[in-house]
Formats: sequence, structure tokens, C-alpha cells
Amino acid sequence: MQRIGVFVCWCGSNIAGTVDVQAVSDALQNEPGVVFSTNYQYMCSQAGQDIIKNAIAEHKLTGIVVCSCSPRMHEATFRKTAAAAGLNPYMVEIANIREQCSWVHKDMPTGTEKAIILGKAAVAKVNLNAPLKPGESPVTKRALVIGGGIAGIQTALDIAEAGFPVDIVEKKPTIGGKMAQLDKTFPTLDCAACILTPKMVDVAQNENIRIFSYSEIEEVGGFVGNFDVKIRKKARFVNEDICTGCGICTEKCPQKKVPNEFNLGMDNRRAIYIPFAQAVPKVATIDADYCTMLKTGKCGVCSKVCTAGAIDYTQKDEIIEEKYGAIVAATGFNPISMDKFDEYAYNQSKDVITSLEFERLTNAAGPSAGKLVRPSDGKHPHTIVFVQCVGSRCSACAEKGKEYCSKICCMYTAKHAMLTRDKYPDTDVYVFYIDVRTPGKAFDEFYRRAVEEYGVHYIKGMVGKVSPEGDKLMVQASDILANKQLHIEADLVVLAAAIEPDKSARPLATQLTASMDTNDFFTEAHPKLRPVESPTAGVFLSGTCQGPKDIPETVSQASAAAAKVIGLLAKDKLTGNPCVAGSDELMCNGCSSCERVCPYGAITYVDKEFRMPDRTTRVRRVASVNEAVCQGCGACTVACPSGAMDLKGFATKQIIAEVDAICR
Amino acid sequence: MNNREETLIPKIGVITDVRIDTPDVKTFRVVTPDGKKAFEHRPGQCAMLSIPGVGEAMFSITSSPTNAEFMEFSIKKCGCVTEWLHQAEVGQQITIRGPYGNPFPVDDAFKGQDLLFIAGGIGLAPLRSVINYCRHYRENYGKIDIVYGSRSKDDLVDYDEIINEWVKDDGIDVHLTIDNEQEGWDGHVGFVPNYVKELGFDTNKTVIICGPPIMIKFTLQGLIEMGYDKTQVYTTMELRMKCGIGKCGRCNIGSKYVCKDGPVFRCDELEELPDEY
Amino acid sequence: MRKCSIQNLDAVFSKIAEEAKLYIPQDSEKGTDYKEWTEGAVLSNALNTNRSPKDFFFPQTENLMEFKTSGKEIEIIDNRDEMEDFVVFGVRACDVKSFEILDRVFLVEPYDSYYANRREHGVIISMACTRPVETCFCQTFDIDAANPEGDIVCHKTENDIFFNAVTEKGNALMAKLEGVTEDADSSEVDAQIEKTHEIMKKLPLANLTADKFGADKTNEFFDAPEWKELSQSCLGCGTCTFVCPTCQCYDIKDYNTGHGVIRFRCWDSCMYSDFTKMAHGNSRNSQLERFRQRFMHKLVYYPTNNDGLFSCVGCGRCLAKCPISMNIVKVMKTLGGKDNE
Amino acid sequence: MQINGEFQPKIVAFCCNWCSYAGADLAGNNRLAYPENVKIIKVPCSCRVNPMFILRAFQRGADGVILCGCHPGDCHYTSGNYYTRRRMALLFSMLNYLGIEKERTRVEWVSAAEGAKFAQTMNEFTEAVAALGENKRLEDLRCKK
Amino acid sequence: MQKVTCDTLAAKACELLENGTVDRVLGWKNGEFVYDVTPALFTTTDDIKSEFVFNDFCGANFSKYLIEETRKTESKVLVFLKPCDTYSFNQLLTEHRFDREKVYAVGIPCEGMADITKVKAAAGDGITAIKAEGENLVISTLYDEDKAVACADVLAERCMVCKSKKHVAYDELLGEDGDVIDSNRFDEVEKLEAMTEDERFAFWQNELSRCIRCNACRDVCPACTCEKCVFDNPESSVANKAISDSFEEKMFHIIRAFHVAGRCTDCGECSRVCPQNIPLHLLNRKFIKDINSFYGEYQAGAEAGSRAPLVDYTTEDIEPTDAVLKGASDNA
Repeated sequence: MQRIGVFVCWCGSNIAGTVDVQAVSDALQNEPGVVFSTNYQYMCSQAGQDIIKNAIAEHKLTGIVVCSCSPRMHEATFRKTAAAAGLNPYMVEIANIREQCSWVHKDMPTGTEKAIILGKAAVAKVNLNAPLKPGESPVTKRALVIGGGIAGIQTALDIAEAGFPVDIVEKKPTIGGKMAQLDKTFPTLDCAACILTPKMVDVAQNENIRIFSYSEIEEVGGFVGNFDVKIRKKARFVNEDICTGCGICTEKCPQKKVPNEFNLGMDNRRAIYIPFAQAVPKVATIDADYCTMLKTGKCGVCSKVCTAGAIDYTQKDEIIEEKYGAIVAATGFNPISMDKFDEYAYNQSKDVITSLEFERLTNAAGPSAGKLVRPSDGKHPHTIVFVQCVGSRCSACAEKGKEYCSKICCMYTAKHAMLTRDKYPDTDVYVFYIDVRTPGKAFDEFYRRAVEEYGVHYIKGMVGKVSPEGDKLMVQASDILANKQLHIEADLVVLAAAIEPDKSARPLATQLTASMDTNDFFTEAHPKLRPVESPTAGVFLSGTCQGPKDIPETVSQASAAAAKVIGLLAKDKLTGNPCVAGSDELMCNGCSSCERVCPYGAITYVDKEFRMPDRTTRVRRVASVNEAVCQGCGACTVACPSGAMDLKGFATKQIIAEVDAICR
Repeated sequence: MNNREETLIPKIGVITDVRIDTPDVKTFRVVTPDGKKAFEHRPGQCAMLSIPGVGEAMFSITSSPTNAEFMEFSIKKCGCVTEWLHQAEVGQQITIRGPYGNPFPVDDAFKGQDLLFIAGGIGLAPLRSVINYCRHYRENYGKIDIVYGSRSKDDLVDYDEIINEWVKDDGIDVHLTIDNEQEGWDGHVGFVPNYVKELGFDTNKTVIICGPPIMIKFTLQGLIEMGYDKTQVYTTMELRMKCGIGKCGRCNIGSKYVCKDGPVFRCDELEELPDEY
Repeated sequence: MRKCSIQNLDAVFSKIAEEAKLYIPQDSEKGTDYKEWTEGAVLSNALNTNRSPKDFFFPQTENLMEFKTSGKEIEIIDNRDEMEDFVVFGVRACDVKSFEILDRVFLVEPYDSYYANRREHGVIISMACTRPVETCFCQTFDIDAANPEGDIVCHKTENDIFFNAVTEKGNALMAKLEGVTEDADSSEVDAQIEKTHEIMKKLPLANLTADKFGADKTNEFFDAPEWKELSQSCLGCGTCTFVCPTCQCYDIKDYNTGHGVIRFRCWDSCMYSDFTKMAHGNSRNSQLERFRQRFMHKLVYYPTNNDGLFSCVGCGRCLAKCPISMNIVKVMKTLGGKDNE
Repeated sequence: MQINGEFQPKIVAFCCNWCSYAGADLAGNNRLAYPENVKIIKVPCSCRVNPMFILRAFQRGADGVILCGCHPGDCHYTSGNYYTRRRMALLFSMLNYLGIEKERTRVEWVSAAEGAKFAQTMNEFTEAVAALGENKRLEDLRCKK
Repeated sequence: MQKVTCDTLAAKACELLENGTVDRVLGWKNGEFVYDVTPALFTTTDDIKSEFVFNDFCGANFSKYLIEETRKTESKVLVFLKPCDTYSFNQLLTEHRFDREKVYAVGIPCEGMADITKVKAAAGDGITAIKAEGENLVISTLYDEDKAVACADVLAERCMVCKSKKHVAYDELLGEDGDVIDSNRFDEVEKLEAMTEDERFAFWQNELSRCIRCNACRDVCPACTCEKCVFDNPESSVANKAISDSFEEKMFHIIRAFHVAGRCTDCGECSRVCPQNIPLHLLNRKFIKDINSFYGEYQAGAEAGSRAPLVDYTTEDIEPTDAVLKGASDNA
């Protein structure tokens, strides 16, 4: 018979407020197997844990039940406490009487009664617990970063700094991501390229980092410490090792009319191209959809002019298999498409642009070589209207846009307004906003300079309609503070479009078995306490793939993710999850039902000799579970008709005991 | 409702003392809640102990009927009921019913005879009640020899009673043996059947054997070689018993029910029965 | 001897029903079974019921007692409620004989009070057979199908039903049926008995004899080589033992209901592989041993302990219901030597 | 079980450790009330729930059983909830075929971010089961108080 | 009346015994009466000649015996398989339950086996002899004169809705192979589905309450081949030996049907052997019908190695709540 100790936590008033903790600990006192039952204000505090340790020693407890908050919060804490007191950490069960009882039921008597029942279920389960020892698996000392933006770069550099090899997989021909497309960065207005390019060069020169540009993730298998990943290196028809990046081919290529996605389609590029000057790796890429040589077989100019002879039309996609210990998702963001926002006439007029397109226009390497001109007729715009929260903070029932605030638009619009007023003092700049959010360091001072020093007209109100008339754009808006309607003739309208995760994030999450929220941002393991880890062990989150954030936050989160990866790769052995499946050979029929449902292929079959009662031996085919690969999902335990396959920690007997205790 | 005694409804017993004999054998002292013996029994008879929800099992009563205060059971841990009992603490209540089985013929066949008890391992438990009974009425019986062997020294059940009481009694020779060499043991080393052959008893004794089936088989062969006749040898059987009253139909060998016609059998009676066991 | 016309048999039934619960065999499209009599229930004239009437006295499951445990204390509750009287009508000769066989097991010291409690409150009204079928072989065990035993014996002729009270329980019940029955002589009944005996002689299994078997014949048949061939295709299911009116083996199990433990008794089958499974082994490991135990018990062991009375009544249920058509008749023919044919 | 007159159903909820259990916690964090008849059992994945557990819950007196798991595609073990979906589709269809009210059993996909949906589902389900009344068709009389 | 006669089978068995391909034959032997046929193992040719029987009552499905037979010796065993038996044969092969090399399977055509309860209903009681003549059976009984009954009228329910005369696994075929028949074997299930929930509950309560838990359905079922059944294993906390509450009979039959779901080949043996005549095949057929309508047509055992529906999935499967509605209203 087990000797069980029950510890009911008050959690200050969180539990004690709506659950009579004394009644709970008294009721659980005479449950079968319980020899000690008490309650205390803060079980997770040092004092609380000492109570547990002393009780274990004094009453020679073989199992403990803690009725407190969710196991997702403090199961690890209480397991460490038990281990410190010499008890096997898996002889601990948590009854969740806070999130799933005291916080959701206001009425004290019924809340107490439910807490007692949940306590009884935990006691019933601990009665059948067996001490478990987690298995160990080796750690591949290599990390994989998916996405080559500033987030991926920073994470890779930090991991490489700790001496671990890192691979970056970037689907574009070059790393750099969105930041490479920016002109200046707030609040210090230093040029984006100036702070990004050195980091890109560091990445290129760091012998610990390998860049797979123009590549995508094909398949991810395995588990933390032992991921095996297939990377598809798309054919760029240029041999990377030989190409010097001189760019002659990009000038001679006859196919000129390819929309340049680096400049968001505002100008054209050749079929063979280098996205921008500081591209890393500085290697040309042939766009298979437009290259006449690849389509029709007639041209080949680039291979003729290439001095190094790096062009190779026969290059095929290549699948590279590699083993990794940790994976970091840094897939970044994209502005949302403006198709659904026809009230701003984005598709009718070329002079209604998004902020990112505005960045390209003001960028020296942009389509207009840094001169702010109207994309329609190339004239200088005298009146510019910035419209905030386009597609952000929309109510749930509006079937378009996002419910959340995209966080960075207020600051970059203030930057655009200030730079425009500074460079072209004659232009009028209007900014229509709902709230201006400047939460960061030196953010508000930056915004006030834009208003006071540079005379930007900030108008609190919504833009109702933008209708192109002639070469002007009639902007109808309302000014809430002055409570009047405004009609402005604008030459240029800039929409601060909301940002959403990159389209490649959702399939990647399925591959990584990482969970996502309804907006396709990766869900973090815990919103406050573990923001850079995904619930899936070994998968980490870096940058805007986890939620909208500006560059300083992205970089700090990138380094945080790197720190976590380093923490993982520094270990030689990873203690696995002990709650894995196990098969009882005597009862196993060898029918392979379990092998077919196992998502990790952890079950193999061996022929085993059995001594029969009449002294003959018989060879039978029985299942055997590879405890390092098994993650303990339990699909096999239900597929097995005879119940031979059982799950340690969540055995059939234990769950049935819990059901009995609950329905008693 | 008729007032006849309810056979299947047990009485409540309280474990008043738990003595650890060997790593897998404990001796439990059981009395009724008001301190008395649950029922009277004869040497060699058994009782059904049970824990509600765990199961019921038949155990031979190892204390002698002459012991008035309590009943004792030496139980080896080998199944779910025994495992549960081994975790039970003093004061734990269990249910007990019996006595079942017909006893050793202490008042007729054994009277005035020289007795030779041969036991192996936990097999001593059923014989202990007979031995102590015979020691109590020492004058009715002739010379008593006890040959008892076990796997190792600390597997000898009831070791201290053997050393402090049995050895000191006159007219009782105790021969202990263990299967293989062990330091701290100066007694005989070897299997029980060979040890019996070595000692070479004269053949007018009545022999009572109890232990693992292999030991019974070889000891019996040895005795017959020494000139013993099957009618002089008694043994107790170990089969799955459920009702204990010869009705549930599973403990039979041939037409005989071990729980009702046994568990004590004379070897010639066993001979007639088919060797189903 | 009393009689009543078939038409007002319902009157007799309702009279009996006033005294005690009445069960009569009733037809359904899935076979015949004993159901409680209600107004307008039709008496089936099928030869045998699917389930034998053994269920009335030795039910498939029966709560023995209940335990309440709290901490270290145990409380035993015997929550059997008082058994009221009941009457079973239309029991055939073979089934009536099975009660006698069961009585010799359960009513012998040490005494089974659960069985006795039901047996005392039950009145058996047996019905003579007029149309035995090919699977009947009750005459092998010298049971007279035409003139069965029982508290009251009935004979159903063309348009009357004759009642002949035998035991005092029978007479007590007949006394209460005075109003609905009238006196009758037994000539018509004797004629019908004679006619049935004629038919009995023509049954395929008429000359099957069991005198090769009986008490103390264990060693003759125990090691017979034929067991291997007889038991080779047996599935080890419990059908033959559960439909058999004389199988008496039971298991005692505990069931934890969450607020107490119920100890109940349920039918068990010697054909099941875990029937004799112990903590350290099983004394009957192969299906051959289990198969042999079943028929040796019916034909040898039971007679040895009950002065020659066989424990089979020849009702033929196991012949009809065995999934692989292996049964006691085939065993008797194979082991009983060729002259048995 | 009666509390202040009207029938209080007993509901057993099997919640998968990665999504719906976290969703239940989130409902707690946001103080979204749902009836206390619901008691949650944590299982590693919804595919761990064996039809025997569901029938056992009904046997021991539950009036409704709900099984929550991650949204198909989100399962932490990639395919766990796909198997659950097949198994429960067949089981529920069979239970209904045997005449057991179909509102007594339900599967609901609740992600870790859907605290509100969890609370709302529990409210809905408890009302539906309360409307059905006590579980008379799958109960075990011995386990009744 | 079966097309292939008993002598052709006996001859084939003797031939294979003599030329040593097999050393024993799984066939039928006469039971006590003409309709009582016992599966038997023949080892010598004269046993076969004297006792081998094949008639309209050979309903037993031999594939389950092969599990034990192939474990006994290294040599081959000859087994006669009717078309529906071959599906069980394949399903057991998919589950590696016996060694294919140790079996020599001979496919035999089958015109449908008779159901003895129907024969008794048609001919009255006291059957002494049954002779097959042309398309009907001549039955002589104790009480009235011989009666001729058409075979078609006394066919077993599973043979009236026979799903396929095609042999899907054999080493050799006697007679030509038939083909899959799309019989209306789900009518009975649809009739039940059309009832209201209360009517269905009453129907099943009445049927299952007669169950005596004799395990015949489990021990004969070729898909139920566990080394130790979960209901016999005291460790499994669902051990159940007898019905002491109406719940337990439902539990046993629901869980058994669930365990064989997707693996049951609808061979009908469970209903044939049930001593209480409970239509157990209606439970398994319900699962088969649901699997077909939810996840596409699937016949267990159609080809060895196929992936049973319950150990497979697609990302677009039907949701359980809609499945219940679809399952119940497919025909309404």
C-alpha cells in the first residue's frame, strides 16, 4: 500500500478565495493510502517546498499529491522538490484546483466539492504510480535556423559564437529579410543597410555558419536532440562556389521585364539577378519562370558572358539530409495584402502605396534612387497622407484585417513623416491615426520631434474614402478631436498595412509539430515565462514569427532563442520523457496494429522464444518499443486490442482509477 | 432466512502481529476483533483469507490447535493476495473463513508412531501445526525427527522457534540443511532428498512430507528405496481452491476434491488418483 | 389426479399467479425461454428451453455479500432480501432430474445457503414429453421422459391437462387449485405414456448406454488415447457448460463499486483456460486436459462421489449448441466401445 | 445527483495535455466560468483515450463524456487527433446505433489559445446533457449510491 | 446443394497427402447427426476415405485453426477454404498470425450453407435424416413423412447476403472462381438505423440481455485472436467473466466489436455459434457500413497487407458529431 502525502495550496487567495482548503485537506485525509494531509499558503514557495520535504522524510512517504495550480506551471518544481527529498520525481501528481476549479467556479461549496473530487482522482492515480527513470538520448551538436532575416542572422551568430555549428535556411536567394528593404530605422534613424550588412558579412565569414540560400525545408523528423531534416536546395542554375558576384550577367541578360520583388514590383529586373548589392551570398540566381534559355532552350547569353563559367542550366533541385539538435523558427512577416481594402483605392491608383513600398521609394538603392516621387508620374508629391492601422485592430466580425495591433507602424510612420519633412520641407504631411503607440526607449521623444520640430499634421481620425480624381487623390477623413469632416487633395497616400506571419510558417509548424494560434503566429510554451520556446521540445522561436515586434525586440528575442539553443546543445545527454510506451511480451499478438499508428516509428518487431507450460519452446513475433524515439502519445495503447501495450505514467489502470474516483 | 451456519460468509480477522521470517515469507497472527480465535481447527487444516477487492486465497493454519489465543499463517509472497498481505500493517482487518480440508490423522494413524517430518522451504508452515501439536501431547507419540531444508539460511522459515524450542526438546532430532554453501552456516549443505538418504532412517516411522513438488517426488523415491511403504507417507497438496467446500469444481484430482478430501493425502491414495497434478 | 381443459389453463395460471410468481416457457422468434407469466401469455409447446431452469436455483451471477472498508476496518453486509415463493411450470423430465443432481452438490454439508434459500421457495410443475427429438437421450440415464418427477406432474393430452401432485409442496399448491380443476382418472394419461415410450424406442440415440462408465472407473478412461482426437478442435468456449442444466462449477469474484466491494458468485467453465490458473502455474494446461475433466466429471467423478448417479440428464442442449458439434454422446460412443452404437 | 432541486449531470472531460488542457488553463486565467459538473482528466494526447475509458465513465455514473484535443493538424504528436477522430466517429455512431443518446458524447478541438471556446463548449455541453437527464442507458446499477 | 462434391475434396486431400505436399488435412467429419459436422484433422488417407464429409452444413471457418496448427510442426497443413474464409485467411496474414509457407490452401466454391435452426423450423422436430437432392433437401423426421425443402429457403442469413464468391487467397482452386457480389447485406442495419433511439435501445436491450457470456463468439471469431483477451486478464481492470449488470453485456459486445472494427471480414461465424441466437453480426456490420460511408469502401482481408481503417487516417476525415448524424441518417 502506498504512503501518500497530500498538500493543498492556498495560492494566497487564488484558491483559498473560492475553495475551502481546510475542508479539502481534511476530506483527503481518509482516502485509501493517504497518511498525511496538510495545506499551506504557498506550496510552491521555499517554505512550502520545505513542508513537503520534511513530510516525506518524517512520514516515509512513497507518493505525494499537490492540490495547487496547473501542472503546466509547477509540476517540474514539485518534482524537483520530491527528488531533493529522495523520492522518485514521478511519484508526484498535481490536482489542478486553481485554473480548473477555484478560478472558474465562484460558489464556495460546489467549488470545494469539486476540488475534493479532483484531489481524490490524483490520490487514486498516485496509488498506482511506479517510480520512473527518464531515458537518455544523445544530442547532435548542430542547430538549424529557418529564415535568414535579422532574427535568423542574430540567432545564428550568437549560437556560432558559442562554438556550435549552425545552418541557416533562407528561401530567398540572399539573407537579410525585410530589414534589407528598409531605408532608415527608428528611433535613431541610422541606415538599415549600414547596421545589417556588417552582420550579414559576419554570417558569411563565420566558419561555424553554413548558409543554404534559395532553399526550403522539405521534411522534419525525429525529436529534440535528434532532428533529421531534409532541405531542398532549389536549383539557381549558377554554381555558387565559382560565381564571384561580378554582376556582368545581370546586365547582359536580354530578358528585362521581370518584376523586381525586392522593390515590391515597382521596377523590373533581369531573368538572372542579384537581389541587391550587399546580398550574401553574393551569387547570381536565374529565375526559372522568366529565363528564355530554360523555357525554350534558345539564349544562353549569361553563360557566354560569364568569365568564371559559373552558369549551369542543368542544375537540379538538391535534397540535403542533415541531423540537428535544435531548430529555430525565424520565418519573419509580410504586410497583409490590400486587396480587401478597396476603400483606399490601393488597386485603382498607383499613388496609393504601402509603407514598405514608401521605404523602397525613399531608399537610395530603391526604384527611384532615393528621390521621393509619385510612382504614377514620377513627380514630387506636395501633399502626403499617411493612414494608420490599415488592417490592424479590426474587430473580429469585420471579415478583413487582423484583430491585433501590428505594433511597429506608429513608429515607422513617424519616421517617414519626419524624414519627408526634413528632406522636402515644402511637402505637407498628414497622419490619420487612432492612437499613436510609442512604448519603447526614446520612442515618444522621437514622435514629439516629428510633431513639434517638423510640423507633421497628426489628426486623430479615420480616413473614410480615398478616390482618385485626375492626378490627385481626394482623401475624405474625419477629425474626431475637432469633430469635423476633412477633404484633402493628396498627391500620395501611404497605408500603414498590418503585418502577418510569412505564408511558409503554417506548413513548417505542421512539420515541426509546433502549435500555432488562430493568426498563424507560433504559440510560445508560456506567454510570460517561456516566450522564445515552442511547446514542442527542441523548437525555438525568434523574431516576428512569434508576434509583431520591432527590430530591437527581434534582436533581443533572437539572442534569447540562441541562449536557449546553446543551453540545449551544451548538454551531452538529454534526459528523455520517461512516460513512454512499453509492451507486455506475454500478451502481445505481434499483429502490427501499434507499429502502424506510431507517428515516430518507435515500434519494431522481434522474434522471441517463449517456454510453454508443456516444456516446449515456441518462437513468437512481439513488439519492442525504442524508448528514445517514443514520445508517449499513447496512440498504440488503444490500437492494441489485448492491452499488452501500456503507457508508463498514464497506464490504463491509472486512468481508469481516476475515472472511478471522479464518478464515485 | 435459515439459521444454519453461512458457509461462504467470512468472519472479520485482525492482524495483531507481523513477523518477517524470510525475505519473501511473513508470519501473520490473526484474531477476531474481540481478541479471540476465529474458529477451532485441527492440525493441517486450512483457512480462506481475503481482502475485499483484492481476492481470496487458501492458506494452511501454521499455529497448533493447542494455541488458544490466536491463529498464525506463514505466507510467501507470490500472488496478488499475498503481495497485498505483505504490505499490510498491524491492525489491518481481513476476512477469514474455515476450517477447511481434513486434518492429519494425529489422533488415530499417528498415535504412538515414530514421526518423521520432511519439509522444504515454505512447506514447513503446514507441518508446524502438527509438530507443535505433537510436542504438546508429547506422550502420545514416539520419536520425532524433523528434516528441514531451504534455499539459503535466511530462507529457513520460523528459524528461531526451531533453534530455541525444537532443538532443545528431548526426543526431537532436528536436521537442517541448505541448498548451497553460505558463510555463517556450519550445518549440513545439500538438497533435502539426498540428506534424507544420507541420514538413513529405519523404516517403521510415519513420514509427513510437504514442500515443492520436485522435492516431494525425489524424497518419495528415496524413501521407497529405503524400504518405506507408500501407506506410511503423508503429504499435503497445493492446488487452486476457490470455495473451499468441495463445490466449485476446480481443485479436483480425479474424483477427489483437494479442499474437501485433502489437502492431506496418504501417498497410496494419491497413487490411485490420476497423475493430473 | 386432477385435470382441466386446455381452454381454461389460463385460469389455472392466474390462480397460481395469485399464490406465487409463475414462470412458464414462452416462445419468441429467438427460441423459447422461461418468462414470468402475465395475462395472455401463451404457453410454448417447444420441447426444451434455450436456457435451462437451473438459473432459478443457481443463477448465472448472485451477490454473496458486500464489504464496506474505511481505513483498516471492514464491515460485512449480507444484503440478501427474503426470497418469495415462485412456481416454474412446464419443466421437462431431464431438467427436473438436474435439480436432484444439483441438490446432491449444494444441499450436502457444508451447506450452500444461497441455493437452499431458492430451492425451498421454488415449486416445480413438470410437463411430460410427448414429442422427444433426435438429440434426446434421457433414457440412457434411466429418466422416464413420459412420466417425470417434480412437485406436480402434468400430462398434456389432446384437449386436457392432467395434474398429479406428488410432494407435499405439490399437494399444497394443488389444494389451492381445487376451484379450477376437476377429478380425473389416469387412463388417457397412461395411454399417452405408452405412446411416448414407443416413440422413445425409435429415437436415434435410444440404445446409447452409459454402463461402461460410472463410479471408480477413473483409471480406465483417464489415459485413453481417444481424448486427443476428441478434443483437437474444441475452442475452449463456455457454451456447453453454460447451457448444461447440471454444470455446477462457479467462481467467486470481488467487484469494487466505488463505495464498497461486492463479492459475487458466477458460473465458471472448466473449459476456460484460466479455470485452474494459480499464482505459480496451472494444473490443466492443455485443452485436452480440460476437455477430459468435463466429461470425466459427468461420467465418472460425479458418480464416484454420488453413489453411481450420473451428472448428465441427456437433455441434448450441448449437442445442439456446441459450435463444433463435439459433445458427450460422441465421447460416450468413442470411449464406450463399439457395441454402444 | 440533485442540487437545489434540478438535476446536476456528472461530466467527465478528457483533455489533451498540449492543447485543450492549456485551453482549460487559459479559461481559468481569464476567469471564464463554466459549470463545476465538468471534471477534467489530463491525458498525453487525445489518442490515448480508449473507448473503454469512455464506457467506464458511463458505467461509474457519468452522464456525459467529452473528449478535447488539438485541432487536426496541430497535434503535438502530428497524427494523434486524426486517430481519435476516426475512433470516436465510429464509437459514437455505434453508441447511437445501440440507442444511447448522441448528445451524451462529444469531441471538441480546442487549441491552447481558445480559452473562451473551452468555457463556452463546457457550458453548452453541460446544458445539453442536463436536458437529457440522468444516464439511464449506460449505467451500472451496482455502482449507483 | 454444393457444386463441388465430397469425393472431389476427399480425392484432392488424399492426392496431396500421398505426394507429400502436406502431412495433415483440416477438414470436416460427421458429428452425431447428419447436420452436425465437426472440424477434424486427418493424417492418413483411409481416415479421409472413411470419415471425410462435405455437405450443406460445413459452415465452420478454418482460418483461425491455422494459428495453432502452423505452430505445431514444420510441415504444411492442407486447409479447404470457402470464399468468405479466404478473407479471414488474408486478414490473419496481414496480422502475421501464422506462417504462410506452412499452409497449403485449397479454395472450394460454395453455394451457401444451410442454417440448422431454419431447417428445424421448416421440417419440424425429430429430424432423423437429411438427403440433398438437386436444389432441395429431403428431410425425414420421427413424426411426419419426408419433406422436401428448397435449399434457398434454409440458407444461413450470412449466405443469403453473401458478399463474394471470389477466393482472395489460395494455392489451388477447385472449380472456377466466382466474383464479388454487391449484396444488400446492410438492409438489416439500415432497418435498425431507421428506428428511433428508444426503439433501438429496446431492441438491443432485449437481444443483449439474453447473453450468457459463454465467449463462443469471441473464441470462434478469426479476428479475435489475442493471446490473452483483455476481458480474461485480471490486471486489465475491465476483466469481466459474467454479466452481473446489464451494462456489462453492452460493454463486452461494444468493445469486442470495436476491437475487430476494420478487421472483421463479416464471415458471420459469431451469429452462427451464438447459443442464444443474438444477431451479433449486426454490430460488426454497423462498423463496416460506417467505415464504408465515412472512409470509403474497405473490405477487410481483400488483399493481405492492406492497412485497416482504424490504423490509418486522412487529414480530411469526417468529424465525430457529423459522423453520428451521417451514420444514423444514411438511409432516412
